[in-house]
Amino acid sequence: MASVLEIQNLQVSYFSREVRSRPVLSGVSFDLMPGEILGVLGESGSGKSTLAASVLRLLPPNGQVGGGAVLFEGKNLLQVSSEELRQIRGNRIALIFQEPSLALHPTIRVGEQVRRVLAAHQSSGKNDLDHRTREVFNRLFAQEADRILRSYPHQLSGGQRQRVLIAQAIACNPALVIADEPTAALDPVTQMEILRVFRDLREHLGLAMIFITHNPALLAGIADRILILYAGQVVEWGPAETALRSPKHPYTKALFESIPAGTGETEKSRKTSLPVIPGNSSPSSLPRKGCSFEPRCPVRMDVCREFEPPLVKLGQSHIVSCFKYKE
Amino acid sequence: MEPILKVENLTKRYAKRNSARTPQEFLALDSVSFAVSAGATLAIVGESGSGKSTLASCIACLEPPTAGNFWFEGRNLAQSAESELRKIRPQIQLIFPDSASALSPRWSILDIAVEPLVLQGKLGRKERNARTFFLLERVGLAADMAERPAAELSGGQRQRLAIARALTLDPKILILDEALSALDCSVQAQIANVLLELQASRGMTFLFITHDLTMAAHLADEIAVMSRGRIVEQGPSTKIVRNPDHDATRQLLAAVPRLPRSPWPAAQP
Amino acid sequence: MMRYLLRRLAHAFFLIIGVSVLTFLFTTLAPGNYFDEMRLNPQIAPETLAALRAQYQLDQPLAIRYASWVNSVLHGEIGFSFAYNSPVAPLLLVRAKNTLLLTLTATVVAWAIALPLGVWSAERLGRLPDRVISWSTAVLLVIPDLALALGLLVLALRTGWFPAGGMASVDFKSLSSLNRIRDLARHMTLPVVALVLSTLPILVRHVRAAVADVLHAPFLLAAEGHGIPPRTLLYRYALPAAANPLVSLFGFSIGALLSGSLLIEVVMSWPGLGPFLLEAILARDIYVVIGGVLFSTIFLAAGNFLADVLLYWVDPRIRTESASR
Amino acid sequence: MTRRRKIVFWLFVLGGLHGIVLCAGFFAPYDPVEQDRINPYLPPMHLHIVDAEKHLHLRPFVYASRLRPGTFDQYVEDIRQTRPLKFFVAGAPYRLFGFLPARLHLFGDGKERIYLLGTDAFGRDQLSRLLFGGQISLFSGLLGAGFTLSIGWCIGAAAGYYGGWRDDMLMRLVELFLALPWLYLLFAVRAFLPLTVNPLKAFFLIIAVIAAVGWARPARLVRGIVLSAKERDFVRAARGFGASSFYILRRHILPETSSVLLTQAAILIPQYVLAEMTLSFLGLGVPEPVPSWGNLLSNLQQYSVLVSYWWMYLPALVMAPFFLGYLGLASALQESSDAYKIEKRSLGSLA
Repeated sequence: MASVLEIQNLQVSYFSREVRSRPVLSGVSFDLMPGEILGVLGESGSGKSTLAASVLRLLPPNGQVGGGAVLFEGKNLLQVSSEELRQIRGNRIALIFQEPSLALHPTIRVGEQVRRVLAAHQSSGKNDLDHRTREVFNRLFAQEADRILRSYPHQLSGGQRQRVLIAQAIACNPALVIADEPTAALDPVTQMEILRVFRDLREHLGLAMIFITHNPALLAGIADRILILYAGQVVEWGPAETALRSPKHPYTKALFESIPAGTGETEKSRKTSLPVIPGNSSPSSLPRKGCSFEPRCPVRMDVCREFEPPLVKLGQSHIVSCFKYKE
Repeated sequence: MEPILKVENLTKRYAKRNSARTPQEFLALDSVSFAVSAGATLAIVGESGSGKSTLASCIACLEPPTAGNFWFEGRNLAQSAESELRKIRPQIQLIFPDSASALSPRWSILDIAVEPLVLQGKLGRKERNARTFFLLERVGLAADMAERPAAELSGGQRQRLAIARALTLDPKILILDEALSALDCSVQAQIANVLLELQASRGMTFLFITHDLTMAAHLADEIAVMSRGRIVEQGPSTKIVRNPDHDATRQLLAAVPRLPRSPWPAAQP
Repeated sequence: MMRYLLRRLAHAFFLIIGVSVLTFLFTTLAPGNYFDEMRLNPQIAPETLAALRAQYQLDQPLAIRYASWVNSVLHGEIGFSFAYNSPVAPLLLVRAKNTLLLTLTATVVAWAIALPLGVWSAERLGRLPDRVISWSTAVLLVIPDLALALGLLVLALRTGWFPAGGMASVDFKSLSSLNRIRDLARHMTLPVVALVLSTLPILVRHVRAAVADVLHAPFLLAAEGHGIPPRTLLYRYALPAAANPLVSLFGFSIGALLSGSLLIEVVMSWPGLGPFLLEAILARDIYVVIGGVLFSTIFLAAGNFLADVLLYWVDPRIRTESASR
Repeated sequence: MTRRRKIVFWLFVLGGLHGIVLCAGFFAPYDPVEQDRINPYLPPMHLHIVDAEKHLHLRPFVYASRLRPGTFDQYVEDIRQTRPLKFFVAGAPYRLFGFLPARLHLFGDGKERIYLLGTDAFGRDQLSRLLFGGQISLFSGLLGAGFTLSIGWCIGAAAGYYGGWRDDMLMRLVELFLALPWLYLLFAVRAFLPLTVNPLKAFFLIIAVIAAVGWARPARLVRGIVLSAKERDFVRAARGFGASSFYILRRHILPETSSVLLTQAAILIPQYVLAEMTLSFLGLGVPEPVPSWGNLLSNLQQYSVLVSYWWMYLPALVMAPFFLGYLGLASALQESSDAYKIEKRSLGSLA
């Protein structure tokens, strides 16, 4: 089966006054099958949001793609004309932003905002647009779809706004939805509701999705495969079940171990110090040799300091970037 | 043992006045009562809007409660005068949820961390700085960063700085208002460890305010669940997360995302 | 809707009252009055002066004078001019009409230029056209209004392209109505140009800043990510969002133009409130001064009210907030 | 250029310009009120270093002016009479900085007079009047802005910090003052002051009038900042360390308002110089014979002067470099907050 999206060796850097060029993504490659949900896991500074923005060429003015390709339905999105790109944005690939309070226009009714996304890509009549808009709202809001449709963003709760963002994204039946931390701004109960919406959409629409988050626990039950980013590089990429249950890369392992047990907490484990990754992940601006996780790695070897680790295939589709697994 | 902090029927009402001048009242805290013994950790868990942050401000003496009393080391702070509160406040320190706004962005790290000691005015410059450097290192901030502006720090580093600053006063109670929520998992764990060490070595009392039951269950001896300004359930933390009694607690528990855990491979690969 | 408008209207009304009290207080505190000049004249008997002072209630306490002034306002007189020996209202109305004509024309022209220019500049933020506009507005900004008006006057006098002052030619009465309009337009050109040039740089800069602000807002990036076409993005997303600051700027611009017209009317001898007010100040004709300030406040309050109505129309946040109250 | 460098640059420019005006007595060759009745409306003399016989002179010189034959107000250069400029000469006595008695002038000529910018109706040297006039105009702008900002800051800070009914009352007052077209208000306030006063009194009256009118806008700005700063977490944290209100105002809130105050100053000073000019131009400000930029222009109200003697128009342009300096400073000061905003914006949309 052909993949929906294939990213090959993507390089992105940011420029600033102080630092001439700071790499944010280096050599990121992966692909996405139709109907597949890929969970992208990374902590702040890992480049996960840059990944989302660079697929649709929405980088800030100081961001620049240094190389690689983003292949979508046979076209390299990094090279298509801006009009062609516009027709793909929102129509074939849709983006869901992190902050629902910032991503909606404050003085336009939310129904109209969804309708305009439809109007931007379909040349159908007024009635048809209205009908389509209503349909999308009915899908996302069990009750009061009509009232919400006529509301302004400031009249809605955080969860409702997030649903409107989702409505905008799925309005044109895109082949791919990229959700950048769609629940980070919500409190836990609302977050659960929105996750349920995503599960529901996946069942009914069968669209492919990239779900970006910093919280590994959110990916359980949502993602088919998981891609773990560290300092702008892919460190591990594999089926969700295996990657979450038995991660292989030292970083992923350490990251998962540092999460407290929650309900599994016992009187004995309580108030004991958690296993942590020493140091902090703020990437040094100097390009350095070797594995980027090496300075913090509990199992580092001499070779890690000198060379970049190869991508090692562990199973059917489980890939780890670490010397430990090299035969 | 006599509790270090005892809260009884604490109530806070806000008059929401809009320009139409029709006063609307909003009950942020509704007869909240609890007690914490010295050296223990009480977690207060609830959804956003449940009144957790108001509780934090009231106990830190930054906002007067509308009704009710609370005692710190036997002294009723709800009835104390402002001049008295100014002397008490250093002993009850609050760590804010948004570390960026809790540190004045233009000051250097050292200036920020040393501010409480300057205000106390008891120590000379040398002793002040020495003590501050000691505490900065204690929470994991390198002393060579001291001259840099706080704006350059990462979220985790800023929160460490806020904790170090509070520690300079040697407070008896540390209130952590969503202090870990905005941080990455690995950074949360690092700071949680710092907190645990502090408690073990100094016998500090924590009021851990959060919406994250997982971290609450790990750090706290007891958990109190808040909903709509009231404490709806309170008990030992393992009990709360395993056998919740109240619907609000169950709802919060259901909302906790979980990693599928298998027996962890103990040996390194 | 009605409640909001009524509230804004009441607000404007109270402002006008407040301003009238304030000016009344200031001007009547002034040492010296119209009749002081007469005192120096030996031909007028002190008794006559005292009688005159009594007639115009200048010997009464402040509160009573204010009350009788309010009374005369209610009767449509707005006090009495000593110099013209007539009620103030008819005198002011003629001048106020001229000022209004000038200010309104200037407002329309200034906005008609500033809006497209500011938007165009904001769209090209930091690029050459934007820099050119920034520099030219800076140049206009550093030339004082007075220099601008005088310079234009020199131009008119030297070239004879435009009449150098006044509002109508001497033979105005004998002209056909079409020619009258043309004559008026010729006389208006210079003061309007001076007024527009003095406010234009501020307007352009603020429009540019407001639109540039919105163009960098996250919701615009989001809309771009949804494939909204660039035209729609500018006209139907950015401009409505920038409407709020722009409407506030509109209210401000009316005040600025009113103040500006005061000076330009004097320089270009436009028979508006400006020269009249100046004359009244020099003659200590206090009720004319008070009336003039009152009129200008009414204009400004009307302008602000208009801005409030516009704001209600463009910003749903105000609409829904006032509905829920 | 970085922001800091821009600010320093513009401060330097402004410092230089103000320095010249401050030392007007030194740079001006004559006393500004000294009349030369036989030379009214003399056009500016041009500086030469090459004379009519193509001889190069090391010392710049001017030609004397004489009436064009057959006219009574047209002057031409009299190439027979050269008047070399002498530098650092003793001349008319003046007081440096207003109190140090001095006689030293940058240039001059012992006997014959040199008018680099021409003369006015009384044959007074335009250059000297311009320089001394600047002292009145600029000083009133600076003092006016100083008073305005002090009043505005106190009222704004009080309203913002104490809140409640004090805030309500003060803000009503602010709205009242903001609702007035400010020039009209200036007129109204000026109307209640005596019409003919001595120059010094007039000068202080103008400043008082300007300050009385202008305090409302800065007060509202300061209040807004204080109001938001008061609720910032680091201010609350400082209270938590046992800080007093005074400490918080001094260490946390005052610095927050400083950038706004500076920017406001850079905007208000030229505006107030202009206000002084307008009042004096209309005859409501500093009276003759003391020069100010406004009353230097007032005789341009006669069309004949405006058309015939172009150099009388120069005072209108002389403040352009000052305004440019203040504009540059204001935009450099504002740039910092802009850059911060843009940075925050791009982070907010991508993080």
